[in-house]
Amino acid sequence: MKKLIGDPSAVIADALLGVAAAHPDQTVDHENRVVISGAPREGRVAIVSGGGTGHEPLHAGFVGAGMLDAACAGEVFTSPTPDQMLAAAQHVDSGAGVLFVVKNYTGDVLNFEMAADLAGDEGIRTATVLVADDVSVEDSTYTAGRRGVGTTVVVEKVAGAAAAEGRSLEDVRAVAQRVSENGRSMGVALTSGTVPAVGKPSFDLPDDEMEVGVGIHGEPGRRREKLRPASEIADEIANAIADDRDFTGEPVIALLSGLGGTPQIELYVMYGEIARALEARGIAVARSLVGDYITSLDMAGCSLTLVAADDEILRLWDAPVNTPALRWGI
Amino acid sequence: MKKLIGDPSAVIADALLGVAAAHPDQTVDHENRVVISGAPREGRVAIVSGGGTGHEPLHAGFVGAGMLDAACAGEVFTSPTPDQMLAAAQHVDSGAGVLFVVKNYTGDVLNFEMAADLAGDEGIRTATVLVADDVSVEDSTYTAGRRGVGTTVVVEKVAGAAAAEGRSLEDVRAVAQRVSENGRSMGVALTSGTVPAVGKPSFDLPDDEMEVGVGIHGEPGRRREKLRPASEIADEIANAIADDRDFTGEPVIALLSGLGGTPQIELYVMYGEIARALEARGIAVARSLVGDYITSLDMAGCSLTLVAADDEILRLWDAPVNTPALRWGI
Amino acid sequence: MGLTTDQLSGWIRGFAAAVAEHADELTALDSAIGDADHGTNLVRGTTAALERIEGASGPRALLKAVGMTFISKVGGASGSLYGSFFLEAAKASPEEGELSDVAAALRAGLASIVARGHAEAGDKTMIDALEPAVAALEGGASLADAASAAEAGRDATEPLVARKGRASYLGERSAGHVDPGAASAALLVRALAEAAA
Amino acid sequence: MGLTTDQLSGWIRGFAAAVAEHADELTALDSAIGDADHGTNLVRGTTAALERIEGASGPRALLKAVGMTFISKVGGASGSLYGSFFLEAAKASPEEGELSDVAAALRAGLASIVARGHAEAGDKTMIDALEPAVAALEGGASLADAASAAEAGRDATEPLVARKGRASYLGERSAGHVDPGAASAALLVRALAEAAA
Ligand SMILES: Nc1ncnc2c1ncn2[C@@H]1O[C@H](COP(=O)(O)OP(=O)(O)O)[C@@H](O)[C@H]1O
Ligand SMILES: Nc1ncnc2c1ncn2[C@@H]1O[C@H](COP(=O)(O)OP(=O)(O)O)[C@@H](O)[C@H]1O
Ligand SMILES: [Mg+2]
Ligand SMILES: [Mg+2]
Ligand SMILES: [Mg+2]
Ligand SMILES: [Mg+2]
Repeated sequence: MKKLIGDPSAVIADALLGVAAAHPDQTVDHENRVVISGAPREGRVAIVSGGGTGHEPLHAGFVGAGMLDAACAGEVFTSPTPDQMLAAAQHVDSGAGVLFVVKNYTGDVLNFEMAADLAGDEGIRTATVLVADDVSVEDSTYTAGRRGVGTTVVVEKVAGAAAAEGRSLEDVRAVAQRVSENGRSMGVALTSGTVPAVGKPSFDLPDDEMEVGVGIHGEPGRRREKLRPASEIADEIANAIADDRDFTGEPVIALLSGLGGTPQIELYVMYGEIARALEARGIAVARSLVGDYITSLDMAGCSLTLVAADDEILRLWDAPVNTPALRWGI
Repeated sequence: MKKLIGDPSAVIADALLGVAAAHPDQTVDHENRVVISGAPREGRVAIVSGGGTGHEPLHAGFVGAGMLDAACAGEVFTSPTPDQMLAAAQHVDSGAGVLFVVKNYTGDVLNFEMAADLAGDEGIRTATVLVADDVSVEDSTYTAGRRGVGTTVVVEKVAGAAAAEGRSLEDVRAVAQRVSENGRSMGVALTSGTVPAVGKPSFDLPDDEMEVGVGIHGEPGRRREKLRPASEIADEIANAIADDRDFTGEPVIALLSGLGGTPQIELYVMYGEIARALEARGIAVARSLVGDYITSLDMAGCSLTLVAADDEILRLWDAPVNTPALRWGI
Repeated sequence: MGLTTDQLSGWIRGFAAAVAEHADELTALDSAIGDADHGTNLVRGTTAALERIEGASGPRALLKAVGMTFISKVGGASGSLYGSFFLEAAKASPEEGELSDVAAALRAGLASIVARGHAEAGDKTMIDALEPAVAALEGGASLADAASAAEAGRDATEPLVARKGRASYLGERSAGHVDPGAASAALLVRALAEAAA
Repeated sequence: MGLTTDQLSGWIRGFAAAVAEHADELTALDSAIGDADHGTNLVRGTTAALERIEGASGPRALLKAVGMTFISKVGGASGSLYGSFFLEAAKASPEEGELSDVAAALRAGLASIVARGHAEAGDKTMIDALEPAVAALEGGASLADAASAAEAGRDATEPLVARKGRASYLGERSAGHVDPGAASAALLVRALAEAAA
């Protein structure tokens, strides 16, 4: 394992020291592993998210004015505990309630449920928006359902902007929910990531193969294929998304995220092909982001997310935001 | 080679298609491989940079209001040609002259020199600021001198802000030069990058070793060592920089850049250790950036840059900027 | 067949020891069809639990401490599910004296896993090891036989296609691997049998 | 010993062929102490040059076209340096007829490399191959002998510590490798000897 770390079991505590040093606008509750925004929130809804570590900048990189009020960091690829989520809610609630943004994984769902109960006991109102956007996973009521991936970034941005407008918890949740329902994602991996505590890649992948339909937790994908040129990969993921939901006739927010080990030059090559593939399907990209937004440690690969955006979502997307990983208008 | 690309010899043209699709604020001259800012520049100095491809977001990611007016993309790790630089200058000159920001590599220096001659022939005034900040290279008049690395980002930002204030070419050059002289950098690599046209890593590095004192062109470093914990690596690079120039008593801009294949969690672990190491040396960080800013394809590793900043440099650093990779205040 | 507080704390110590011994194996199982943290998660949980059960008086307090520790220290699916298991088992246990109806306590714990996780037998989860064990106890089997039933249940997860938990994301590719949670649950029941012996 | 325009264009074709044949080798040398692009750079330059010299009339126009092509198509250190070499060699060549003073033309080209790059013999650059070749010609040696001198100069770069170009960043570690530019320069002189033969 080649990583810029110290003791593998201290990687999260160590990274939070770096976050605290790099971002004086944020406060870090090191005991509970919660990163808290320095932006004012008197009287407005607070947005809290969290999940396993290893997906940076998600979530702590999106803590700041116009986006998240707090993020909880779990162990690597492990949902945080209800205690952490409760601490986050207590840090940021100012009476208007707290929206939990939860990615659909059994652990995250269960722990946020418990946290909501605990928060209720403490007199904090909470609501939850669940993100389950990965089209490579079958959508079935008999299973755990789809994973939550890239749409989370858009949900957090839009929810944060709605909260900044002073809207009610119900209102904020409603628009966040709309984003969640209108987002779809799909990812491919060229290499496996390595969990620091494990020390070796989660799976082996021959030099000429890739995993199609991967999530963000180092799990293998839906299937393994020969490595193909960027154009074919772009067609495959764009079509899988477009086949799952019709994105024509609506403005679309497109997010192409690296998975942690992929340099920008490759992401731009991919985005060129994605833009071509979407245009061929009659999909009009209104806003785009290309870079590392939701990652899986040092995995090489990328994921594409499309969110169909109505006028309100677009307006909230464009609203000012000031976080380490997403910033405009401020 | 596992990369999200098509034909390896077309990687730059393909990436520029992605840039054009992702950033409607920029214009791409595909023939000359020049990325041009959409920001107005009537009557003010224009800032032009460029270099080999493979260092993204440097330089095209810094094209936009308050930073670069244009960037030329050479082949991978190869300086652009004078024709490209001339085309860039012609695109953006509005009579007030053009500042070339040049990293100190023989190829870049020679080609920008020729471009300056050609621009002069076309009636375009140019000035040049050279960045040569890598302390791992001996500073000697008998050699090619130090490489230009991370300080380039700060030079481009500050020069762009000075140009935006409407200052003269001489003035803009002077402050850019001050940044250049007051910046120092050093990098370490855990893996070699792979040049697409070559298809295999530029050097082999055993699983338990690292290269200390690397540049951004896949060249091996000054020496090879056993891989060490982040704290020791941080001490080594922070001390190498601090031994080369005294940074105490001045506000410092600190930039910790990944080299392309390193995920953010590791960069934050490193930054925590860097912050500690700098504090121990009595160095006060006034502004910091942690992320991928100057990279070397998919190399794993990081580089640290410190720039001693006077009040004017800090003010220009804080001025609004709107580029794909650096944005605030707009 | 009542269990003393000492025996119950022996159970937790035995489970902790088994988890420590098999941590790499559990993580390897989770690498194949999950996210490579099940061993680390349980080591974290059992290590913390051992500190908290020191001097717990009575079965209920002891099991409750274990449940709270799992919930507050582990995270992930297993932290929440094993945490609920112990919390509900605690509620079905007496405050003082011996835990006499072990089957009822385990059933209560298992029921809360089902209630929280909405999985059923055959979904390729820890339930596939726990359900046959509890059913065996309810049918009058010994704890040792229950542990064997759990192990058989664990092994039976191998050919299954997962419908719950992360392994479900792999679809057909989840078949051919033992479920990590079923493997840890088999260790849990075996540790109980050994603590009672 | 004059060279016709045809022979000069044969030189460039021969150099292009040699570069194509040795591209991987040149890049491998550049991987060891540079940035792994010298072979690719020269293939790009010579391929483009072949297109531009079609029908060039006279030594000067031909060499100028090669120089301009290198400058506008290659980039990097070698594009600029080889480009200057050909441009200045062109200036020292007649517009029509034969290039009779080959040594003078090559000296002019080499001088411009030195003027631009500020390197001298022993700095571990292309100059270490070119300088002995030009000096040999100036001393009356044959082109074939000059090519051998270039090859000897190339080989002599192996133990040197680089003082110019990217290899200088490696300090002592640059010793033990042949300089890629010296290797391509030796191909250049050898191609000239063969075109003239
Ligand atoms: N809905 C569920 N019901 C019961 N058990 C589940 C459920 N989801 C997951 N599990 C169990 O949890 C185990 C995984 O635990 P662990 O790896 O610690 O958590 P995570 O999946 O969050 O990484 C699975 O192997 C499975 O046995
Ligand atoms: N200052 C210099 N003077 C003469 N030759 C040089 C100088 N700098 C570099 N070279 C030559 O250029 C070669 C490298 O060319 P190339 O790899 O194509 O360019 P780059 O170094 O820009 O990648 C070196 O091997 C060396 O022979
Ligand atoms: Mg997990
Ligand atoms: Mg080069
Ligand atoms: Mg797991
Ligand atoms: Mg080179």
